[in-house]
Amino acid sequence: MKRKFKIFRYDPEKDRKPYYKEYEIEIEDGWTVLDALNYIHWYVDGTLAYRRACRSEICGSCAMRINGKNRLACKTQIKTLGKGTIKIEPLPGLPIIKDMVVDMDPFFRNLEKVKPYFIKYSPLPEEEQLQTPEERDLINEAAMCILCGACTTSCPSFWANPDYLGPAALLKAYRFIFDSRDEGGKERLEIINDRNGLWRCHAIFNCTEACPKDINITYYIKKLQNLAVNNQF
Amino acid sequence: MIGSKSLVKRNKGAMAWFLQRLTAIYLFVFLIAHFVIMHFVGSGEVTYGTVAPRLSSPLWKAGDLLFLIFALYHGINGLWQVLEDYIRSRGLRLFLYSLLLTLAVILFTVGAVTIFSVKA
Amino acid sequence: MQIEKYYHKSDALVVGTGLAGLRAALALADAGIDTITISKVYPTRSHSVAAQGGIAAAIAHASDDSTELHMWDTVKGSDFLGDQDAIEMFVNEAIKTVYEMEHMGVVFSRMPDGRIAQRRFGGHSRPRAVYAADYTGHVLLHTLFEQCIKKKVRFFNEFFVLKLVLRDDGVVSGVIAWDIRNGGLHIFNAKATLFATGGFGRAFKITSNSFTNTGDGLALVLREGLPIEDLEFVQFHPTGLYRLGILVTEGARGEGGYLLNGKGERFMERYAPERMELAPRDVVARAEQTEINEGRGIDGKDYVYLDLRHLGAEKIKERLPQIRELAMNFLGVDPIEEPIPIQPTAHYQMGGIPTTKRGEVLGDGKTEIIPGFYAAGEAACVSIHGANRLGTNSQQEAITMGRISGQAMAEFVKKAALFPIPKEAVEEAEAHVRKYLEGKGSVRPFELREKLHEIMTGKVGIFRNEKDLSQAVKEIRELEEEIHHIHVEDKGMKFNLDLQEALETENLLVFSEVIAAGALNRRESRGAHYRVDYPKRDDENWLKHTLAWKTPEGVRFDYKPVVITKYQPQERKY
Amino acid sequence: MLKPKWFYPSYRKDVGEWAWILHRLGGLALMFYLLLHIFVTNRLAAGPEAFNSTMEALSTPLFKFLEWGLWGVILFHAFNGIRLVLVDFAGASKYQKLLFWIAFVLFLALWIPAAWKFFL
Repeated sequence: MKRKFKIFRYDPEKDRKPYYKEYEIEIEDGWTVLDALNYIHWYVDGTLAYRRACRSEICGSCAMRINGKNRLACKTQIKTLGKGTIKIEPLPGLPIIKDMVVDMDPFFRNLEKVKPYFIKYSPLPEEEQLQTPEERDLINEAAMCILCGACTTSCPSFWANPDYLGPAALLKAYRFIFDSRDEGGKERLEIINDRNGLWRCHAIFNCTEACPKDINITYYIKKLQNLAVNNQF
Repeated sequence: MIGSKSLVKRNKGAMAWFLQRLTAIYLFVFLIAHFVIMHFVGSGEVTYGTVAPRLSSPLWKAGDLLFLIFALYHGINGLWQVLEDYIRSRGLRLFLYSLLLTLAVILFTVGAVTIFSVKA
Repeated sequence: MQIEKYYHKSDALVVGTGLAGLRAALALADAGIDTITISKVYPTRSHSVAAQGGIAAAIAHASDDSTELHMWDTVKGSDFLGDQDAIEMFVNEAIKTVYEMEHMGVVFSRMPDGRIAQRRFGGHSRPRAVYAADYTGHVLLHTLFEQCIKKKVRFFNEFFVLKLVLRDDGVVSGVIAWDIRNGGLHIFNAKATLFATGGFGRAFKITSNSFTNTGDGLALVLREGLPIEDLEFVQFHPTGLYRLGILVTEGARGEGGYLLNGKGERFMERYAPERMELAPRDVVARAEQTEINEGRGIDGKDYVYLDLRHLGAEKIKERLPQIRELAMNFLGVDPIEEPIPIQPTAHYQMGGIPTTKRGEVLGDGKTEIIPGFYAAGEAACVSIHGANRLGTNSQQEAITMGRISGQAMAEFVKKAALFPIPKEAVEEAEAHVRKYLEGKGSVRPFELREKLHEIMTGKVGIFRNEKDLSQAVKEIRELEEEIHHIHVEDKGMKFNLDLQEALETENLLVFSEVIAAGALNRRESRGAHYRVDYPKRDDENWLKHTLAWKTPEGVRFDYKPVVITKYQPQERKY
Repeated sequence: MLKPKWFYPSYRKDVGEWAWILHRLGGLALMFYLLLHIFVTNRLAAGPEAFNSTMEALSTPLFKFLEWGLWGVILFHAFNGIRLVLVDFAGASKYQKLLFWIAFVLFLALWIPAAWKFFL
């Protein structure tokens, strides 16, 4: 079956401004968007640039905007995209390096702001710290985050204001604040309880819609907001 | 995991977020009642004669005052939230914040004068 | 064309940011050593992230267990080719590793009393796999990444290493890398360098490995005239999604999944009556391939079924959520209602850069330590896995050996001097890139790769024979000639994926010849290496490690004895 | 430094983003109306004649139509506001789409039929 792809192209060394280029290729049943990009790169246009690694929905490299919405290319079956031309663009809101490749550094810098690591002050036991399955369930979904950036770059608050920590960083904060073993919750809450933190979330749900791991990110941000408010009293 | 009662001292938006929602609930009830009274029961005619008697009762005065405060809070804070989304510079944020605050004070004064001066 | 050069200095250099690399970087940072890590990708994209099933340690939570049993299982699993001194150290350190990772905040699955849960895995006689549902590698990698952020490790992400700097005096003093994002050569000068560059799955057509697993570390080492150990042992994972090779964790069988052939039989009865589906991977993969070859695949095609239906919806959703998601998305099959079509997939390299138990690389493969050069993880061969690795031992090895090598490096760095990088090395690396950027060939990188895939999967696969292997060696050598006529379409400096693929393809070719030649050379069947023409294990002649060097005339071999301490080789039955 | 962008109109919008856009625009409109309203009602303080003449001037069909529009804006903002409060405090994130459609239906049901009351 033939399918048309309209792909965002921009090479700062050659192009004065971005443009879209159309490719029509023969696709096979079961192909994902990543398969199509690989095919184009290998057989049609070697200058096409994009990121990919695991091709099994877990590394988070190939997040891009497909038909207007952020998704993982390796997870998106072409047959789910309707009949028309498939439009492929880089993630919005981040500087473009080339074609679908964006600079993820601002994303990771925001992540680093929330102390995204386990903090323990009291002495550790010889063996493991105990945690019941119920306590673990609280953070199970949040720990599934693959840091692909689809959520943060889908957020209108982040587009307008890149100082906003963004859903991914807040989710990471949740993952530690609600971890029964962690002791850095207070200092983390101090960081995210900020005008560029928690309170820039307006429940738009774009992050939740975009998350390739189906994490209800908004739900967890709401839990953090409630926690921060409770701490005011 | 943090206890739910440890104190975060400086207000960095938590209370504004909370109050925005608290005032919303009052506004929801009051505004719908207001519209129903103004447009759905009675003649729908708005004259001094129909409005003033109601507004001069102390209970309505209290409700109106609360509405004025809450609506202004909700509106100004909402506007401020929108501006904060798009304005990143600290200086400009401060300037706009004072501008909104001034506007709130003016509107409150005008509104309060209305509420207290209405006589039947 | 102008190629900019940038110089960096540090005490320690870690190439690769998977589990082994990050754990080493963390050990170095803990010791207060200034550390740089270099990676082709952002650290969380490293292929360790895709490990699913678990990490082995005899913490005996789910049964009686002991390090002796873990050791015995590993030795037996390795088909007695594993070095027993290394394995003994490994199984003891493994327990420490699990608790250490837990202390860093890993969200392991738990038992109702709050202790870490364990499950069964192939080749292990006890439920020994510590896990986090079916994304264990993901939580381990992210946790190590987080800890490295905490310790302020310096990351150089998206750099492609072109050259390992092995000086004439036999000292390794750093690497030279290409900045993928902006172009330009970066010269990293360090007192000690660790290679944690991962595996080579991408040499094969059907593989569970990431696009990035092109065995670059092996190629760099071979190019410097250093040997590689036991590369002919390639693990084929029994359960890759049909046609795609995407991994379906062995944990699926550990939880009780069955393998069914076209007749609906649990065919493992005939191959491993006792352990059934939980026999080691080499045994199960061969059994599957035999069923398929003998026409008992599903509808006579080249796949069999992994049946999880009897586990019930709840268990599948709780313990194997990712597997369900992958099967549904890629094959349109919900494991709760239908069996999953699977086939063997190239998964892991047992061999690698020969190292000591402290991660020091051996220049002659035997005793001579190269100052300042370390290797860990899949890229290295300590030999813990021998001829066949047991599931869950690899993540454990990556982290444990990462830590041990990192600590060894820290000790070394404190006493060592910084040796400069010779000018010639930089020139060589530059020429290497220019060859592609300025060349005017006609062969596209991927054409070569596809040819290589056909050779490796067709002739160097699960079942091997003299004729195919000698043909494969010949054909790979021909492909190595073609690399000089390669045509890179993209001539730009910014994120040149075409250039990267060309460089990777060349790397694939460099070591693929060693795999094929090694397989041709080893005239016996042991572990994952199965010769149809020599179907028996031959301890008399082949109970030894292969060491292989690249020479212009072909691959040169030497051997070293297997370290046997506690367990004498015996027949391997499951 | 990362360049902010006000908005990506081409980003595929789901109900959540539509709700946010409408809520925000409605909020801005309501803030503007509140400002007018406070000044207009202030005519009450100026006595019956002043107030009645102002009200008369404002009873043209155009103003009736605008008032009906205002009622719509208030209804949408109010019901979507309740949806947001439920999401914020009642953990209703998983049901946000359903809640949106409930809010939307309530808004239409109370707005469209109300037209006759405003225009009569």
